[in-house]
Amino acid sequence: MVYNYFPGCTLKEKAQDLDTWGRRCAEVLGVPLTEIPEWQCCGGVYPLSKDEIAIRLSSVRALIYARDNGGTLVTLCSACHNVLKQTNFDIADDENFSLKVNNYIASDGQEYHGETKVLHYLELLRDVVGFDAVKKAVKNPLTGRKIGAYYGCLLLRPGRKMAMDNPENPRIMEDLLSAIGATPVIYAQRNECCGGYLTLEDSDLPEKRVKRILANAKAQGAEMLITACPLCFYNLKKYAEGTGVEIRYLTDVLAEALGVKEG
Amino acid sequence: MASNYTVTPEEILAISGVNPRRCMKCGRCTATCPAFAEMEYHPHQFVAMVESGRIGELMNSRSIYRCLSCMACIERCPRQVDPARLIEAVRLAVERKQGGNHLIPDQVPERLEPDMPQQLLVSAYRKYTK
Amino acid sequence: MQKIGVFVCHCGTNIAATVDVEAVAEAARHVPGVVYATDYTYMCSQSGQDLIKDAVKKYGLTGVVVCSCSPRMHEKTFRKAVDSVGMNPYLLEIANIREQCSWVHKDKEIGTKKAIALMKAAVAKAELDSPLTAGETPVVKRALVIGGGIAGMQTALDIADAGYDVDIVEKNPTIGGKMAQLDKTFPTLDCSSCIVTPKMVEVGQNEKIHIYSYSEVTNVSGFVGNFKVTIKRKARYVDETKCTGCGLCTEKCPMKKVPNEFNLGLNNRSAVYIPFAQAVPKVATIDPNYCLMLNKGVCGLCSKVCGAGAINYKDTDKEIEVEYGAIVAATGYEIMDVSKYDEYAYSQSPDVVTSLEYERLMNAAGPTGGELLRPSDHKRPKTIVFVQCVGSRECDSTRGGKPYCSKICCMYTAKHAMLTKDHYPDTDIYVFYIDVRTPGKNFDEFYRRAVEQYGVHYIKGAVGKVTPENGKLIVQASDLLMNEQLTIDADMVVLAAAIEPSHSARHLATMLTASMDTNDWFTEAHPKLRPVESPTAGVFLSGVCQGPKDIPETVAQAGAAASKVIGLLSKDKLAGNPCVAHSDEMMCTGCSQCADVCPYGAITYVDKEFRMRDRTTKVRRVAQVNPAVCQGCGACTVTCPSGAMDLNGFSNSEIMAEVDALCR
Amino acid sequence: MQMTSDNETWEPKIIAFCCNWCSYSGADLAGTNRLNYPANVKIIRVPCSCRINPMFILRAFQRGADGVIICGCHPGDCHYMTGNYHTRRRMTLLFSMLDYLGIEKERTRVEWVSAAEGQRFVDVMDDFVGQITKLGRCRRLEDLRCRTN
Repeated sequence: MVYNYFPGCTLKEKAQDLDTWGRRCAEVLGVPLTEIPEWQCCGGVYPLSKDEIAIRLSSVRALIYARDNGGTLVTLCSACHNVLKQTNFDIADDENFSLKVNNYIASDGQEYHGETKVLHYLELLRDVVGFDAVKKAVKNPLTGRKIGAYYGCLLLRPGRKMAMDNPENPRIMEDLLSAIGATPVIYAQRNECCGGYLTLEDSDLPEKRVKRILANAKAQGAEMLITACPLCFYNLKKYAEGTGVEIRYLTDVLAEALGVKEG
Repeated sequence: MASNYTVTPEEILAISGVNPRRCMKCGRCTATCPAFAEMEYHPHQFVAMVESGRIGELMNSRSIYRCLSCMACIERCPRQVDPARLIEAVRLAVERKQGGNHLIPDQVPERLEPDMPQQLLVSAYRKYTK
Repeated sequence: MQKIGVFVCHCGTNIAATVDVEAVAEAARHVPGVVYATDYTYMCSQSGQDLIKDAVKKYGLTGVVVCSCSPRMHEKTFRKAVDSVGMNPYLLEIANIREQCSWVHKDKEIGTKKAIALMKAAVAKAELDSPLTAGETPVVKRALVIGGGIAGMQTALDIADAGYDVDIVEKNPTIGGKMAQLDKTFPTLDCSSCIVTPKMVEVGQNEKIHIYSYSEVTNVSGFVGNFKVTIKRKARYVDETKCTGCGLCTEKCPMKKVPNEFNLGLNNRSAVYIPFAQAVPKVATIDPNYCLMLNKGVCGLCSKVCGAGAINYKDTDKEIEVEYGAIVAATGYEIMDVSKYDEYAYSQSPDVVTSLEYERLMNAAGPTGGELLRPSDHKRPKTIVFVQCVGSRECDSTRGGKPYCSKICCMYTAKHAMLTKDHYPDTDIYVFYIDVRTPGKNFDEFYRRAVEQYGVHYIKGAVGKVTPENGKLIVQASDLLMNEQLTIDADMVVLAAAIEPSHSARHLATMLTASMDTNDWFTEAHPKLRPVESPTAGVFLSGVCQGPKDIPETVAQAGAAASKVIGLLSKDKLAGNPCVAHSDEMMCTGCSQCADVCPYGAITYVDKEFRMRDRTTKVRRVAQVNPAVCQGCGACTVTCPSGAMDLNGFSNSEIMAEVDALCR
Repeated sequence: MQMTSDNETWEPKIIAFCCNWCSYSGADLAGTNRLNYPANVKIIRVPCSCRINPMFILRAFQRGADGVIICGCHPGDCHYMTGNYHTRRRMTLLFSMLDYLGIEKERTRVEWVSAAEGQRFVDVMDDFVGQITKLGRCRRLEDLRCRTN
């Protein structure tokens, strides 16, 4: 079984930790990731409008490649995952969008109707590897560590299209945390936005948001937050100083538990 | 900076694919919005104002750049009105006109910080320019 | 050779002004098969009817055509008339020359021409009419009520009151339903238990009513007047006839960590239990999922302490078959699962409760003895937020949302707010609403009292997020009238979760061939005029199973359903509609297509032996129509690929003859 | 398409099948309210629109009918719950087959008329008769042995 992998731009640059440990852990767990050739940027955010077609084409090309090479496409970055999965859903669901996209790609002799299965890295662990198998592979269990999962907005929403977990009360990252021996901390703000890209223009709102999230996580007992999104990671980390809450990528923590990375 | 340029509700509906008439004015979007305090017009007002054709006011408002596209209102809207889609549509209507870009490349370097992920720049660029 | 009589009515001048009635009668005399034709001022009058009767006798008529008003007016009148002189009433046809001719045309020549054409078509049909006899079936004088809540109990009591036997099948160990779980009722604030428990006793003591508690309907066959119902009596491990309900076993049972469903899991019960003190029947039940004896083979304490010797660990499910004349569905409702709406943190904090849970927390017989204490730390909440329309009025079903208004929430929330303020006046109460819907007697006054006298804060807006933090529930909400986003530090949040049909209802509807809407509420036969009957004859609807209702509406509908049942059971025999489908067994290929389109489940298949030409016999599967169930729509006749299905009174040849006559 | 020789005396023949519960009552209501519509329309009562066998319609055209209209309860209002849905599906198929045979689609129609819609019944019939009059005589399926005029 081939697991095609779409790393995305940030994982090649600023979020290399997320990428490196993600690949290493996948290898250890017996699901090595194969980076697809010549991928292009996903666009960062999925357009909420009906009439933007061209910017979604790069995703479609990645999806076509994955379809023709095993049928599965794994992503790790929350944003890439969101864009690829929504594109894949819409092309199967929205006739008008599908028609326009297919008109574009017909010139390459291609046709696409959403056949690829897009998986987030977490889904790969839960549905392919299985959290029980992850548990067995743990070498350094994070026993006693109180860790909160931070989902943010992109990983689960819109719930109908992401179809990954209950978007209002998710378990997938908590279950992973339990599997690696940590104590997951549930806090309500875990699926509320960190302030996102607004940070470039005006950092007041992201600051307010992050402080709210951290306060909630801390009140519920979290010592650390893990995330799969480089943007969330950036925003969280920026304002986490002095709160005593550590911010890490989920693969970073996983790598520590699996003994891939020295803790 | 106020401009008289405006588009019709029909254009907004075509861009967004949203039917604001479905709205039952419950206010769940505004209740859930993390950017509420930064907005002059709030998500439920976007719905009402698009329906009543007051799009010019929305186009001149800073509110359209304050939506985080976090999709919380989309997730929680009980009537599938999806206010974030209307906000996006109004913003696109502004950005698609001549000189409508909210972010120009020259402004970027001064705002850069060393740890900023590429994703941030790409997203902001997608949201704020044509 | 047919002998048809044609009778043309003047209807005063209603017909005669635009149609030359004498010309129509004259034309009729020239139609082959017609042996007598005449006209008369008022055919429907006594003398007009006598004219027809005399002609039937005098000329030995084999068919009668009356050219008059719409058959909807006087078809019955004329059929009765010919019946009285020994002619089969279904040999009479009406040509509608008033509503569909004289009243819609002005020109007498055109009117007369059309009247003649209509007369000829009716004669053509009458020539092919065959005598039809409505079948009669005896009625079993016993009714079944499925569901033992207030709806089922009221229906059963009313039927029993008229002297008929009624059985109630209730899936839980006791009757009483949701109403037994309520604290007070709106808008009078009288105690729910005080009015429902006497009803339960009345039902339990009524000689005409038999309660099958802890039982389910597993199969229904037959038809109106003659249903055969299989009832599964689930193993209770306690002999109902011996148990005295003393409760000693429940005290001694060592397994005390079972979530108490009567209190919605807010406290625990023992593995052998009586749901609540006033249960009817007051009989213990062993929960097989938790009983140590049944699971591990050790314990047996309840058996040891039972003085009546009622405990039987070897009990098994039993099925019984009972015959009924009528069936009433009274399956009620459930509270929707709100775990998909976890922005309200229901799964994250025990202090976020549904309204029904709040009801138990207020109830003197509830887990806190009527003292309002929040579940997490048993402290009295000072600030309570009520969230309306959780899951109601949604068009997105991904979270299980319902498109309908649950109807009762606005009122019970006003009730909860007032009761809370009554007991603890210093409590701050916020109600977030979309609309406050209070149609009903004294309802709006009730709601206004909550606002004006009790100072409950009603806020037009919604709650967006509930964040449990440091023992508080931080509620983020909108106030649309103020155009603000609010943050309230609350101690409890109460969710007015949507109500939905009982999860057993759809399966039951399939067994009953009763139809349901897309939300799984039972459909009534007519939304205005037949609100308590299902479209399936002999099946009636009582209470919320038909749609959201409050208690008085439920009781009213329960009584109405009972009166319909009584009307049915008071008949010794049921005359059917003879205009039903029938299948020609020689032509039927047993393809099942007719059964697939039949909305009533009237068509069944039997294996029948046929003699072949070579004197061998062959078994073939052929369709049979149950005339008592068939309503005569004719869908099957058109679907049938072999032409074996036909409809009495509107046969293929009859309609074809009409077509031919009108085209001539 | 019209024949010239007998055109002066030609009147379209139109058969209207009406379901007993809605459309037949609607037609009665038109009468009660004294609303006029062309006398070419002749109504055949059936219990439900789903009783109408495609054979009846073919027969009508064989016998020289110029148009056939089927009236039933509005979708969702069928007295027999689902009958009119069957009608809708069957007639869509039949009409396209008839069209293929040369009976123009305009000669056949399904309309929903409720028991309260007397005016609608009249409007529908006026419109349909006008449409058939424009189309002229229908001889495509006519069995000449049955011709009476």
